[in-house]
Amino acid sequence: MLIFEHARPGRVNHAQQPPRVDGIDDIPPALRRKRRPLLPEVSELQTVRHYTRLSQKNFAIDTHFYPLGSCTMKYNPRACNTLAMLEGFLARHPAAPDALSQGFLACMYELQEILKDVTGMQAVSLAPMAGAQGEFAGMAMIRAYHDARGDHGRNEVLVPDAAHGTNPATAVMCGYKVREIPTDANGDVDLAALEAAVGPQTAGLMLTNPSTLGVFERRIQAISRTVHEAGGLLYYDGANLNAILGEVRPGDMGFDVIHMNLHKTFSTPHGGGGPGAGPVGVNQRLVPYLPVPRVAREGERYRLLDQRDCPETIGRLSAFMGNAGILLRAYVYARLLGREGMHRVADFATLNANYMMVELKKRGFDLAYPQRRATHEFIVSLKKQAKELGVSAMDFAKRLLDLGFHAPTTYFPLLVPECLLIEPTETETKEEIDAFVEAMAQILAEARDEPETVKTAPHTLPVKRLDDVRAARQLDLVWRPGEQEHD
Amino acid sequence: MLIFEHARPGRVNHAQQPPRVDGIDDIPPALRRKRRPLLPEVSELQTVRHYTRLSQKNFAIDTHFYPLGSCTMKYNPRACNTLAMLEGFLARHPAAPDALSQGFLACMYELQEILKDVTGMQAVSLAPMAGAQGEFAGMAMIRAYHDARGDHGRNEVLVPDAAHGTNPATAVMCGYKVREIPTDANGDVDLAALEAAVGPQTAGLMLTNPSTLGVFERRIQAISRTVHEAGGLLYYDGANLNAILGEVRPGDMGFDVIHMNLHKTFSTPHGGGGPGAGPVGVNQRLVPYLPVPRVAREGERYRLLDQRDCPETIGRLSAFMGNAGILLRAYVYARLLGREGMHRVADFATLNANYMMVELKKRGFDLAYPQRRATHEFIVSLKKQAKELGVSAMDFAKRLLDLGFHAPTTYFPLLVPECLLIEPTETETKEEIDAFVEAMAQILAEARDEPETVKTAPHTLPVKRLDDVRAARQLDLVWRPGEQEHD
Amino acid sequence: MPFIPHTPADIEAMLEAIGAPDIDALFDEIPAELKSEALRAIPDGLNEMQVARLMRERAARDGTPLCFAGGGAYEHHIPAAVWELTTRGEFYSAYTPYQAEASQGTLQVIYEYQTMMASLTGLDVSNASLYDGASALAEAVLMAVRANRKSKSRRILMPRTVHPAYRQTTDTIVRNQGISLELLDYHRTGGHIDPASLPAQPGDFAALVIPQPNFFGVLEEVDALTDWAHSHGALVIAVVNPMSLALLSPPGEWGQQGADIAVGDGQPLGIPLSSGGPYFGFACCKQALVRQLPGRIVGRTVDLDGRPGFTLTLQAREQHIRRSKATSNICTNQGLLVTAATLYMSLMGPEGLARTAAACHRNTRVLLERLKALGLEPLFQRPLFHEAAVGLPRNAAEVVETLAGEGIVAGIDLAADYPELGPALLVCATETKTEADLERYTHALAACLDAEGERPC
Amino acid sequence: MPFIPHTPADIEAMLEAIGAPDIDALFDEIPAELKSEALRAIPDGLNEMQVARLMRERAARDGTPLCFAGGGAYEHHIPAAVWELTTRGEFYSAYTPYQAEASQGTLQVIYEYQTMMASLTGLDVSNASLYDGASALAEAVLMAVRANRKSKSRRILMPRTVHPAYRQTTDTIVRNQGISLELLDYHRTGGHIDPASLPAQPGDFAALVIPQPNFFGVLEEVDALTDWAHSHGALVIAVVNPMSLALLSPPGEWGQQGADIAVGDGQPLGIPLSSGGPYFGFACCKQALVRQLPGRIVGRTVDLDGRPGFTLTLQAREQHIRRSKATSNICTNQGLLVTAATLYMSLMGPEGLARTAAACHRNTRVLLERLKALGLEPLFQRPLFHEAAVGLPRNAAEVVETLAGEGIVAGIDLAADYPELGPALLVCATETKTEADLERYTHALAACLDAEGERPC
Ligand SMILES: Cc1ncc(COP(=O)(O)O)c(C=O)c1O
Ligand SMILES: Cc1ncc(COP(=O)(O)O)c(C=O)c1O
Repeated sequence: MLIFEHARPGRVNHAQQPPRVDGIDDIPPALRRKRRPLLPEVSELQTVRHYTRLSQKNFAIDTHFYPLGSCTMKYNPRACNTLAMLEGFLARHPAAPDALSQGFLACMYELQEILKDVTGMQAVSLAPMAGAQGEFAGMAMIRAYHDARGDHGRNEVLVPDAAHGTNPATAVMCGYKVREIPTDANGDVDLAALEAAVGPQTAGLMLTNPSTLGVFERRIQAISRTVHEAGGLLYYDGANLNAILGEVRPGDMGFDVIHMNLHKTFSTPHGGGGPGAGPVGVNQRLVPYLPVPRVAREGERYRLLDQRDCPETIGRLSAFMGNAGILLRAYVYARLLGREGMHRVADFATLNANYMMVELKKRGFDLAYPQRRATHEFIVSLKKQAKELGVSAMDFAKRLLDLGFHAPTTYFPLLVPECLLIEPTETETKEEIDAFVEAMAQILAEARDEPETVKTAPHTLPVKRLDDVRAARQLDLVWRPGEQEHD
Repeated sequence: MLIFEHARPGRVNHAQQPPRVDGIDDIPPALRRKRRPLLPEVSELQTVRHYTRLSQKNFAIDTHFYPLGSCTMKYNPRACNTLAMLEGFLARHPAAPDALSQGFLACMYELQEILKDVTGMQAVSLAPMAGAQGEFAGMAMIRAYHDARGDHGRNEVLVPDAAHGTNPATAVMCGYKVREIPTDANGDVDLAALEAAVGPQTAGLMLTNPSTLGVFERRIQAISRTVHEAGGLLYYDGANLNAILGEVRPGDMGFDVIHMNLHKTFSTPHGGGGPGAGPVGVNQRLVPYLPVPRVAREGERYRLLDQRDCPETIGRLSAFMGNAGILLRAYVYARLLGREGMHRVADFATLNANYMMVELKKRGFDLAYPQRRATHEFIVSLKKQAKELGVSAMDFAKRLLDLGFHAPTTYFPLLVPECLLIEPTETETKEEIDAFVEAMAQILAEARDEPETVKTAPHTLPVKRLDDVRAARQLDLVWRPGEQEHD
Repeated sequence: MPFIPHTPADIEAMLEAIGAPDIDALFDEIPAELKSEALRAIPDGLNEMQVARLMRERAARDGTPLCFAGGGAYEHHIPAAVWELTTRGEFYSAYTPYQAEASQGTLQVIYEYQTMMASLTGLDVSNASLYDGASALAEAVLMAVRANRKSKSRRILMPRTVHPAYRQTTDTIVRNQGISLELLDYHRTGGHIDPASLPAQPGDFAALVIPQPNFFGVLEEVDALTDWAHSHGALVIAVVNPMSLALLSPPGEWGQQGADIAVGDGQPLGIPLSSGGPYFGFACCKQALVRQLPGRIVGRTVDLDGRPGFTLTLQAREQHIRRSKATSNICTNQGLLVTAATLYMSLMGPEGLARTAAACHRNTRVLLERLKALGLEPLFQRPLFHEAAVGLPRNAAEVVETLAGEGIVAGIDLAADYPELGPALLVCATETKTEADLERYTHALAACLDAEGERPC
Repeated sequence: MPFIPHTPADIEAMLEAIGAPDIDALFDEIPAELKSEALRAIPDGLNEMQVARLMRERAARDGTPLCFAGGGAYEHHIPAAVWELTTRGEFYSAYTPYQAEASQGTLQVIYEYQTMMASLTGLDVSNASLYDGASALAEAVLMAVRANRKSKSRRILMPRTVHPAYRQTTDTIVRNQGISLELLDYHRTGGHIDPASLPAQPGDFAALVIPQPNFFGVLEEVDALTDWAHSHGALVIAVVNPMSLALLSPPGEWGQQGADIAVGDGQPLGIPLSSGGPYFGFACCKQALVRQLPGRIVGRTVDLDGRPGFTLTLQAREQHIRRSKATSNICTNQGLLVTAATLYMSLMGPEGLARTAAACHRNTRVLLERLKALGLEPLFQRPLFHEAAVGLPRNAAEVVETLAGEGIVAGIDLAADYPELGPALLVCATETKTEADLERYTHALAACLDAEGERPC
C-alpha cells in the first residue's frame, strides 16, 4: 500500500505544524499556488509504521551478505554515522564564518592529507559528490591541462571495453570522443591495440586497476609509458581502490589523476543509491585545476579556498562543498583504521576473494580468468549453464535472494557472457563465504534437477520476479489519486 | 542461530578494544577470574547483522496495530526518544552537583506539577520504576500512615477479583493479607460484598477505575465512602488512566494515592518489556511518606530532596532517582500534548474503543458487558465459539498474528472465560480499526469452515506455535557450547 | 584490524585452500617495484572511544550558532522521526536497488517521492535525485539542449538572479560541451528580471532559466518570463525552492504552457545544514521529456503473480546501459536524502508544509521590520519569499566576523558576487526563529554598527 | 490534537455507528459531579520544534562535565551500534513478549542475555532483568528468605560496605515483611569486611550479602566470607559490578560452594549515565533456586514443526499467574536496557570487556598516584577495582561545588553516609579518562585546595 492510500482528507499531524500565521498577502495572487500539492495527509504513527515496514522489504549490509562486485558493500561502521550526525556538525551552515568552522575544517583538511597518502598524489579536492562526478572533475582537469598548454587537438579519450559505464559517459560530458580499447584473453588491456590507438588526438586513458574484470593490470607501467609518450594523461577510476589500499598507490603506477569512491573504499553508506563522495587526487601538473572549494591550513587556522584563490580551477561542482557529511563519515572511518588498518583492507579483501574463487571453482563453476589471481573480486561465467541447462546468470541471482544472499553484480562487465562479478569484501567471515559457496552449489544442483525453481525465483521475497518490460512500456512513474488500491 | 553460534575463538572486534594495559598485579590471584566468560567473539558486522535481523522478528507499534488491552500500546513519539537522548541528559551522572543539574531538574519538577494536575493529587514522587513499584510505594505509604497513627490492627487489603495480578502481589509484598471482592454481573464491584468485607482490619482497597473489565466503576463514590468510613484508604491503580485523562481525576473520585504507568498513558516505550515509570501521587495526608528522591524548587533553583529532608518517607526505591530517562520522555510527551491534548487523549481512546466494540458486535461477537459503554477498552468473550467450534481465544489470538495484527490481551481478566481484552488507543485510525474488525470476522468464518487453520495458527511467522509445556518441563534457559546448531 | 573478522585459524585455512603461503603471495601479479611502502601521513588507528572523543570536541568547537544565513541552505525544523527512520540499517546500508525484488522498500520510497515531487512542481514526472541543486541545474541545461527540437542552439539565458554558485557549477559542467551561459542582468530596485527589459530579438537559444524565489529571495514574474521564452522557441528551466512551492505557483503552471523542467535543491525538505551536504538535487519535467531526464527513475509494474511491485525503469537512458550515449554520467545519486525528504513530506503533509513556508515568510518580514528600525533597508522592493538583501553602512565581512564572536551567523556577504550593491548582507529567518532570536540578532547587529569607528566593528 | 489521526468525517461516522450524539456522551456512565474542569497546571501544547528547542537548551545547561564520580553509576564508552540498534522501532516499541511467535526477536535477545549473565556471574541461570541494582538486592533478600530451607530466620547480614542507597532501598522493600537487615561494620584501614572480625556465633540468619567490589571500590575476601556464611546455614547474596567480573572471580566460584545468588546493576554494560536511569538490575542464581527467582525468564523450546523457538517460561512464579503467591510483584522490567547490554557484550566480547575493566583499574591507580602527589591519601589500603575513597583536608561538599564551576564532577561526598571517615571523596577514573583528563582534574583540585582559607574553597 502506498503512503497516499493511507491518507484521508483533513488528517493533520499536529505535532509538526507550526502555528498558522497570516501575512502572505504581500505575495501577488498570480504568483501563489492554487491547488495543494499531493502530499499525504497521514498521522505520525502512520508515517512511522509505513516506512518502518517498507524498510524491512530491503536487503542491506546490515541484514545480508551483499557480494556485489565493483560496489564494495562492506560494513558501514555505526560510529561513522553517529559521529557525523553530532549536533555541531549538523548545525553548521555552509556559509558559516571561519571562526565557527574550525572543528569541521580540521577534519576535512586531515582527510585530504590521508587521501593524498593512500593514493600517492600531490593534492586532493574533496568536492566531487560521487565517483562519476570525480571522473568528470578528473577529465575536466585533463582538458584544462591540455588547453592551458595550447594543445587543442586532443579530442579523444581511450577507454577499455571492460570499463564501467560512467567512464565513457563522463568522457562525453567533457566533450570528448570515446575510443574503446579491447581486452586480451587474460583480462589485460590489449597493449598492441592501445599502441595503435594512441596519437596526437589522445587526451588521455581512463583505467581502473584492478580492472572491473577482477584482475590486476600487470603491464600498467607499459600502458602508462605508451599514453604519456603520446602526450596523453592517465586517469585512474578509483572504484576498486579497496583491492590495493596500502599495497600499491595509483600515483606510483604513473596515474596523473584519480577519483576515489569513499562510499566504497572508505565504507560510507550506500543509502539505497547514494549519497557518495568522489574526491579527486592529482599529481603536480594538475594541481592548479583542482575543483574548489579545497581546504587550506594557514598556521593554526583552516580556511576554504575558492576561485579567487585558485584562478585556474575547473570551478565548482556543487553549490557548497560536496557531500560534507559523507566526508565526515569517511574521516571517522580513516581514523578508526589508521595506518595499519588501511594496509590490511586490501589484504583481507583479496584473501576473501581468492578463497571464494577457489571454492567456487571446486564446486564446478567456471572462472572468467582461471589463470589469474582474484583481486578483491572475480568473475564467474555461467555461459555453460545457460547453454546446457537454460538457467541464466539472472536466474542464479534471483535464486540467491531466496537463499538469503544478495546477488552479485550480473552482466557486468559486458564482455564476459552470463557473468557474476563477486566481491566479498574484507568485513565478511569465512563462514559467510562458505555459506554462499554452499548456496551457489545448491542452485547449480537445482538448475539440473528442478530448473523451474531457479527460473521462477525468487519465491520468498515480498514480490516475485518483476516485469521490467512492462515497467518500461507502460510507464507508471507517479501515483494518481483514484487509482485502484493494492497491497 | 544464536550470537554464540556466530562466534569463533580469537575473533576480536578491534574498534571497541581499549589498548591493553598491564597492572592488575595488585589484585591477589585468588580474587581473579580464572576462565573467560562466555561472551560471543564476533565482529561488529556480525553483531549488527544478527540483532538487526532479530529485531525484524518482532511485532511492535512501529510495525503493527497492537490492541493489547490494559497495556495502552499507542504511538511512542520519536521526538521523545531523540530529545531524552541529548548528550547533556545522557552524560549527567546521578550524583552530579546541583550546579550541573538545573536543566534536568527543571524538567522533573515540571513533570511532577503536570502529574499532580492530571491526577488531582497534592504531591507526586517520580521515584517508582514501573507500575508495580508504584503500587508498592502506594501500599507502603498506606501502611506508614496507619503505623504513624498507631493503628496497627489493619492487616488486610481488599482487591476486586478483576484486579491485575500486581495488585494482590504488591499487597503481600507490603506484608498484607489479600481479600478478594467479587464483581457483579454488570462489571461493577459488588457493593454488598464490599460492605461486608470492610472493617477495622481493612488497611485499604486497591482499585482501578475504569476497571480491567473495560467499564467505569459507576459507584465509586459509594465505594470510597464505605472504605473511608471503615478507616481504610483508597488506592488507585493508574494503569488505565488513558481512559479518563482530562475527563475525571482520581483525586476527585476520593482516592488517597495513585500510581501512573507513564509507559502507558504518557506513551513512553515498552521496549520489549520495559523500562517503565510508575510515579505516585498522594493527597495531603500521605505527603510525608512519599518515596525519595523528590524534586523541590527553592526560588530559582531546583534540588533533590532525600531522607534528611523527608524524615517520614517510606524511603528509597532505587539507587538513584528511578528511570530518569523515561521520565524525560514522558515530560516531552506532556509538553507536546499540552492541556488540550491531554483532554483529548481519553476522548479519542474512548471513541475508538466504543466504535470497535459496536462493530465487532455487529459481526457476531459477544461482549462481556453488552449493556455497558466501553471505556478505552472492552472485552469480547469467545466462550460460545470455544464451546461450539472448539476454537479458543488463544487460537483467535494466534490467527490474528497471521493477519498482521498483534493479538489483544487473552485470558485476562480471569473472571471472563475465553476473553479478549481489546484496547485500540487514540493513535490508531478508523481504517486500522475497520481492518481489525474484518480480520476478526474472517477468523470467525474460518473457525466455522476450516477450524484447523485457526487452531494451528500462526502460519506465517518466524516460528509456528511454540510448545510452552516443554519449555517449562525441559528447562533450557542458557545456551551451552557444544549444543547443536539450529536455525 | 578493525572490522576484519578473520581469526588466525581462518587465515590459515583459507590460504591453504588457495594454495598460497601467505597473504602477500596473493599480490604476486603486481610488479614488485610498485609495491608501496608504509603510509606516512596516516596516524595510528584509534579505537571508537578515542575517535568519538575527538569528534565530539571538534563538533563542540563549531557550536550551534544562531543562524540567519540562507543562500540555498536553510535551517528548518526536522521531525525526529525523519532521521531515526532514515538511518535504519535497511535504508542506510542498502545499495542501489538493482535487484528489485530485494529492494522493494527503497523502490517504493522513491516512487512515492517521485509522486510528491511531481505534484509539488506541477510537472508530470520526477527522477530519483541528482547530486544537489547546482549540479541539477547543469543537468537541466544539458537536457534542454538535447531536448529542444525547435532550436539547435547551445546558448542558455541565465539570469544573474540565479544563485552564483549554481551558475558557476553549471558553467563548469556544461562548458566542455560548448554550451554558453548568457547572463541576464536584474532590475536594480526590483531585484528581479524585469520582463520589460528582455530583448525583443534575443536570437536563438535553447532555454531560459528562471529562479523562483531568486537568489535575493525576490519573486520573479514567472508567467511573463515563461511565455516570453516559449514564444521564442526556448524551453524553460525552473530553479525552485521546494519549500516555497507550498505557497507559490508550481513551475508546471507558469505562463500558458508551464515550465518544461524544474530543478532545485531538496535540502529544505528535512535535510540538516551539515556544512552544505549531503543534500539532493531534484529534477522534474513534462512527460514528453522523460527520456531525456538524467538519473534513475522508478516505475510501478507487476510481478509473475500480477501483484504490483516497483523497479528501476527507462534504464536505457543511463550510463550502465547506454555508456557514452547516456543522458548523463550520474550513477550513485543521493538516495538516502530522498528517503529523508519523503519522510519529511509525509510527516508535514500539505498543511504542515504550507504553514512552515508561511512562517518563514512572516519571520523574514518581521526581521526586515526590525532591521528597518535600525535604519537598514532591504535593497529590493518586490515581494519576497523568506530571504532579503539588506544594505549595510559598512563592510559586511566585518559584521559577519563580529557577530560570529557572539555565536551568530549574520547572513551572507554579497560583496564578492554583487559588488555593485555596495556593502550588503543576504539574511533569512525561517520558522525556527523566535521573537527572542530576532531580538538577539538585531541587538547584536545594532551594537556592532554602533561600535563603528571605535574598533573594526 | 497531536498523535490523534481522526478527521471530522471519521468522528462523525464512528459516532453514528455507536449511536452517540457526541464524544462526551461516551462518558455518560461517569457521575456528572466527578467530571473534571480544565487542567490548570499544564501549559499549552507545543509543537515538536518548540519542545526540541526547549530540551536542547536544558540539556546544554547541564553540559557534559568531566566526570570522576562512580558510586554505582559509571561512565564507560558505549559503541555507537548499541543505541543505534536498541532504539530500532521493533525493539523500542514492542511490548512484553507474551505472544511468543510475534516476539522471537526480543525473546532470543533475552535468552542470549541470560546466557551471558549466567556465564559472567558463574551461576546457572539468569532472569530477564529487575528494575535496578538496588531493588535487585531487595528481591534477592526476599528470595533468600523464601529459599533458605535450613533457616527460617528473617535476619540478613548486611555489610556497611554495601552501597548505602542499596541498603536503604532494600530496607524500604523488605521491612514490611518483617525482614531485618543487620549491619556488619568494616575494617577501618582495610575498608572491607574482615573475615576475622565475623562473630563465631552469629545466630540464625537467612543470608549474608557480599559486595564485590564494595562501595569503597575495595575488594572483599569473598571466599572466606562465602564459606563462613555457608558454614552457618545461610545463603550468600553477591552484589557485583558486571564490568569487574571480566577480571574478578565470579560469584558462582566464591569459596567452596559459590554464592547462591548474584545481583547487581547492569549499567556498566552499555547504559548511559542518564541521571541514574533507566538502568537494569540483573539476578542470577543456582539452578536449585530458579523457581524462587523473581521476574521473567525466557526458555528455549520447539514449535509445532519441531523447530527451536523461544518463549517466556516458569510463569507460575509471576504475579499475572500466581497473583498473591508470586515470587514478586514485578511486571514491567527493564527490557530495552537488556537489549542494549546484550549488544554491548556482543560488541566487546570477552577480550574487550577484560581490557576495559583493566583500563579502568589502571586509570584509577594512576589517578591515586597523582592525588598522592597532592598529599591526598586513599583511606583504605586493600586492593581495589576502579574506585577509591580519598581523604580531604577540608569539607568535600565545597570541593565538589568549586570543581562543578569548572565543569568537573569531582566525586561523591562521603560525609552523609560515612561521617566517621572525616572529609572524603569517592573517586573513579574509568577507561574513558585520558592522561590530560587526569591532569585537568588534579590541577583543578590542587588549585581548589590551595585556595583554602581565602575563599570557601
Ligand atoms: C568501476 C566503477 N567506476 C565508477 C563508478 C561510479 O561511481 P559512482 O557510482 O560513485 O558515481 C562505479 C560505481 O558503481 C564503479 O564501480
Ligand atoms: C491494570 C494494571 N495494573 C498494574 C500493572 C503493572 O504495571 P507495571 O507493568 O508497570 O509494573 C499493569 C501492567 O500491565 C496493569 O495493566
